[in-house]
Amino acid sequence: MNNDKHLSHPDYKKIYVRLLILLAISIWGPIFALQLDNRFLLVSAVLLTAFGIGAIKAGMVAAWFMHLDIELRMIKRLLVICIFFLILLFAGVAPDVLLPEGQNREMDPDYEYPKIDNPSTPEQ
Amino acid sequence: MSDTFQPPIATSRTTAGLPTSRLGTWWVVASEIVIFGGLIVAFIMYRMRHGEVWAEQAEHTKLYAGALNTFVLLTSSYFAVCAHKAAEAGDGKKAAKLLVRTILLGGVFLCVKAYEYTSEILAGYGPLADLFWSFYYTATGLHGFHVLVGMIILGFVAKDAAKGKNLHRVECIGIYWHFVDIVWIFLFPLFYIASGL
Amino acid sequence: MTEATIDPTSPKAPTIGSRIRICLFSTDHKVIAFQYLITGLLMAIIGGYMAYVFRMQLAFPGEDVPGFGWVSPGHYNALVTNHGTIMIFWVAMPVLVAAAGNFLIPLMIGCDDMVFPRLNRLSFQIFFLSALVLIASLHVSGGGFGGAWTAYPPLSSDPDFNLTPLGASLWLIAVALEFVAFLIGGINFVTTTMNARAPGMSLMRIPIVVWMIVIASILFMVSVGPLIAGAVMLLSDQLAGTAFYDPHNGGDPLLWQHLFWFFGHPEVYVVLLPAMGIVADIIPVFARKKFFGYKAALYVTIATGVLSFFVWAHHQFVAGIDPRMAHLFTATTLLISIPIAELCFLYIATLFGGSIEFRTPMLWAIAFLVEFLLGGVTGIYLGASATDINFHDTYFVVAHFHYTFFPIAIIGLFAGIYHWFPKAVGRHLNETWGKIHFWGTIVSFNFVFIPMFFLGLGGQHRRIFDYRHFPDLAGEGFQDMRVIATIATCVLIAFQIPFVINFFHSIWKGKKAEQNPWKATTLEWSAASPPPHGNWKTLPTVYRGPYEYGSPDSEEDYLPQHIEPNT
Amino acid sequence: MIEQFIERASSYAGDIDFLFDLITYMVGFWFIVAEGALFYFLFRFRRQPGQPTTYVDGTDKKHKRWINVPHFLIIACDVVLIIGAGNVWYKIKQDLPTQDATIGIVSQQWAWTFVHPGNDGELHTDDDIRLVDELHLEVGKTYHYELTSKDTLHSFSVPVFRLKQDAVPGRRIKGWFKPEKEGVYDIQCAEMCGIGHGVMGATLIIHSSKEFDEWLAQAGTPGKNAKVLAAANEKNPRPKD
Repeated sequence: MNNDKHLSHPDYKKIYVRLLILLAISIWGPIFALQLDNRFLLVSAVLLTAFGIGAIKAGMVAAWFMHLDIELRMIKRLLVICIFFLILLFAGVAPDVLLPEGQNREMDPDYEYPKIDNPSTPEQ
Repeated sequence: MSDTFQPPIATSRTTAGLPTSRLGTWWVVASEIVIFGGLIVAFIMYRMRHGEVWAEQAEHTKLYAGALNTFVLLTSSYFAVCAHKAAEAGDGKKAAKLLVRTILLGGVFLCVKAYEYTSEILAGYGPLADLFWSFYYTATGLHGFHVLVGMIILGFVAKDAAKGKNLHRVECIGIYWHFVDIVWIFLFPLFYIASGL
Repeated sequence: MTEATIDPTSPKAPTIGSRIRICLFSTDHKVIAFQYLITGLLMAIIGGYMAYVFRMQLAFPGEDVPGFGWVSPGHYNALVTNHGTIMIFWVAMPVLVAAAGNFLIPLMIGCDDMVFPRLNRLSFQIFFLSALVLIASLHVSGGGFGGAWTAYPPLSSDPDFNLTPLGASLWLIAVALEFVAFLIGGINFVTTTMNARAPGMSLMRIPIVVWMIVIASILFMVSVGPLIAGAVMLLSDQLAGTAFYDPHNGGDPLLWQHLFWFFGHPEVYVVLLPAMGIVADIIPVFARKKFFGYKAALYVTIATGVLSFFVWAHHQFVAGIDPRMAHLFTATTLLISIPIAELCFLYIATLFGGSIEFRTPMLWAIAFLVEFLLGGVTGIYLGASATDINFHDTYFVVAHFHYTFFPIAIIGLFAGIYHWFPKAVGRHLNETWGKIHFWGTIVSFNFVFIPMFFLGLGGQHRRIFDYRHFPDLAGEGFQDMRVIATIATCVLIAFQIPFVINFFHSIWKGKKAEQNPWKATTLEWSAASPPPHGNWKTLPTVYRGPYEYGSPDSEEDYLPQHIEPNT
Repeated sequence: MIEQFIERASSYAGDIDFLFDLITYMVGFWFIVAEGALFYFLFRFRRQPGQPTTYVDGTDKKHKRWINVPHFLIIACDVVLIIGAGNVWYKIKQDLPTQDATIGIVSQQWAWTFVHPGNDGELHTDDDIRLVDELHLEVGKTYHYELTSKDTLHSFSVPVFRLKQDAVPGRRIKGWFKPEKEGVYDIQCAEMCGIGHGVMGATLIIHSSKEFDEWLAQAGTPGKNAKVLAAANEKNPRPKD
């Protein structure tokens, strides 16, 4: 059982530099993307650069810094199961919390948000 | 008591194929995933429900402060993993030195956070200004608390590592620290980048 | 691996100082299990007292309750709220998951302690603190929290609505601390079972109770996370005035309900599984039968655990969720009856062809099956969305979940205590007193909750301090049922006194127990009674599965796990 | 079976009672089978001298059949119940038939306000009749309701209708009922709503169409419905607090 000693370490400096490049893309990507005219392109570009690259960065940190790439399959499954149940939570709750309206159900106008008399920009 | 404490034989067994300390750390990470995950799931649902109202609020977060913090955490993670490499090579002194750098960068992270909080609150965006800001302070505050706890544990591990003791703990605290880093990698686009939508 | 022998700690005469140190700082898993057990039983006394007070109020409304006094509506709400909270989080959880897990896991998988003994101690200390905070929450100004154990906002989040600003926050802090304690404890259980098993203890040789406690810990760990986040949000709503659940400012009360039940439903199985495991381990011993379908039991347990995450919204059918979602959750809820029914069938099948001896642990284990079946089948009415419209928040629900929780938390607990007491203490409990305790408890229990089914059919809703305000419910017939339930509650509580006396008497004066009094096969019976710190002088090795009763390979009718095969 | 404990007063109460009976027969069967087998085994295989135990581990196909067959039968029962429950649920909560009038129900700590649309049949107009803790309905008419809450969660529960629906602040929830039996019944709040939860009841009065017209004529002017209330109280007196 030699799993607790890693035989070789990847070149961490190279991974680190790549992470920084991705970081730069994820910062400035959305800023450029916001100039786009097409709403659909804009949204997908922002989501892709912000969250897509975020996911890649997270994956790189998990794989090489946390050594998930050579970790037991059991551990990977454990983490995937946790994320699966979060997605399940989202799927089950979204019809009620994400969508304000539903079948035989609508918003009560007495509970408007944001309140009209309370502008969202606070006074200085 | 603790100096006479002898770990039981159970702790040194590895039936599952990996050291107990690392296995335990993974379970901690798994339970943290669902805690942060619950908060993030709630945030995403509200964010999509109040799209335009919240987009306007999100414009006021400090993108470059957040970006700087991402950079700081990535760098600290880099040092943490280098410390792990050094610890595995048996070089406790070098590992401790690298861990101290990680702690210092954690401190920088918290300082930037403090600057952000102060300027946001002074600009009128306190935790009660809007539900968006309640989420912002809760999520980043919970994350900041984890950074703080991580720094304290890192301190103990570094102290031991400098004496060449408990070197296996360098990897465990590293896993935790990288996890905190990953949480930030997701909080950063959620609160700072995707503000225009 | 160097684990040939353990150096037993040098025997010294215990002084008062060392005894206190053991109480406060011991890392021995058996001591911690005992601490959990005693704390849980003490909390059960508090919870039982609360039940007594509000049952008396319901049977004789408006009159002073002996031992409490006049019950105001605020008192009543606080009593039912904290009765529920205590019985689930401070009785069922510590005794079934923590005490049973701490005591059984290291002994049953053959190691000397938990893998993180100091974390284990920390877990108990946080748990104990949470119990103190909860008790404190009952005595602050404004009174204890009275917003039901589900703590639905906005009632729970806004002091203007619940009128108990301090009580509500302390209650929530106590619950959150309790979660943290069991998260730490659960991680310890899972890691221990995964990594510290004795040589030869392969996955399919682990006793079912250990499997079930571990699965329960995993269920707890995965489901509680979102609720911890939700509790942070609720606490900040209460204390700072944020609007996470405030519909005036963009929040949504339904979010808490979902987070709560996403945890709350798996939580049912978190406490159910250890109790089922205890019963699964007792039945083979006294029926002298190998467990029928070990692998099948394991797989259906896992299936139950996974399915339990898909059913949570059946608690919210009429709570304002989208009605289309109800069909989905009805389907999953009714489907979960399949693995649970199969589990019960396996237990019954284990009895077939056995040689059943009715000692007290076996009586409790059988009573668990008999009573739990009724609790299980009445759940179908509530899982089916349409009948739930009628039964939601009525006494039918109360009767149903007491028919599940009472077998789980009380009957399962007593089954475990009567079974493992000789191992833990080294002395036997008195059989006669045990049987008196058993029959008194079981018979009166049915008289408490059967009337509640009928009250529920009559439309009696929950958490009402005085039904004279509802003309349809104030009639003589219904009131008689309430009185029957109340008298039975008092009898039920009175019949616990023989147990308390028996318990403490037997600790010091009971008949000495030999190493393996029940002739059982699992590993814990190969240690001395009581096991010393470190459990074994030489840690055992395992050669076979856990339930080899009536094995053809043995001259006696059982073959313990640690005995080397002859060939 | 429920109707022996409480009356049926709505068009769909019978559906729920039927579903209840159906479930009772199904689970009753399984309950009796399981308990019967359990007690039979306990008696048959009690410890007797000279009767050894058997070694059965449950992996044999012949033995597994005893678990598998009930297993599939239960799945069949479940499917029947899922379809049955889904149908009744659809009828009560999803599919709203055309209404004769819409009732507004406002819940708050700790009272119910029922807004009857008045003569014009339209809600939110000047001739709305607002009554606290008192709901007047005409037998045989189909009503929609719009349920809102002013503060915390409440639950509009009418046992004789077999109807229950939580009121959620921030939401306006719609549903329907059709009273089919005259009488005076309870309305409950079935969701914990604070210290006054135990007294948050209301009276449901279902009139014949003649009585209802009389009530409507009187209630149009404030203070005139005292007579109807007095009659209702006489029929079903409330206890003195």
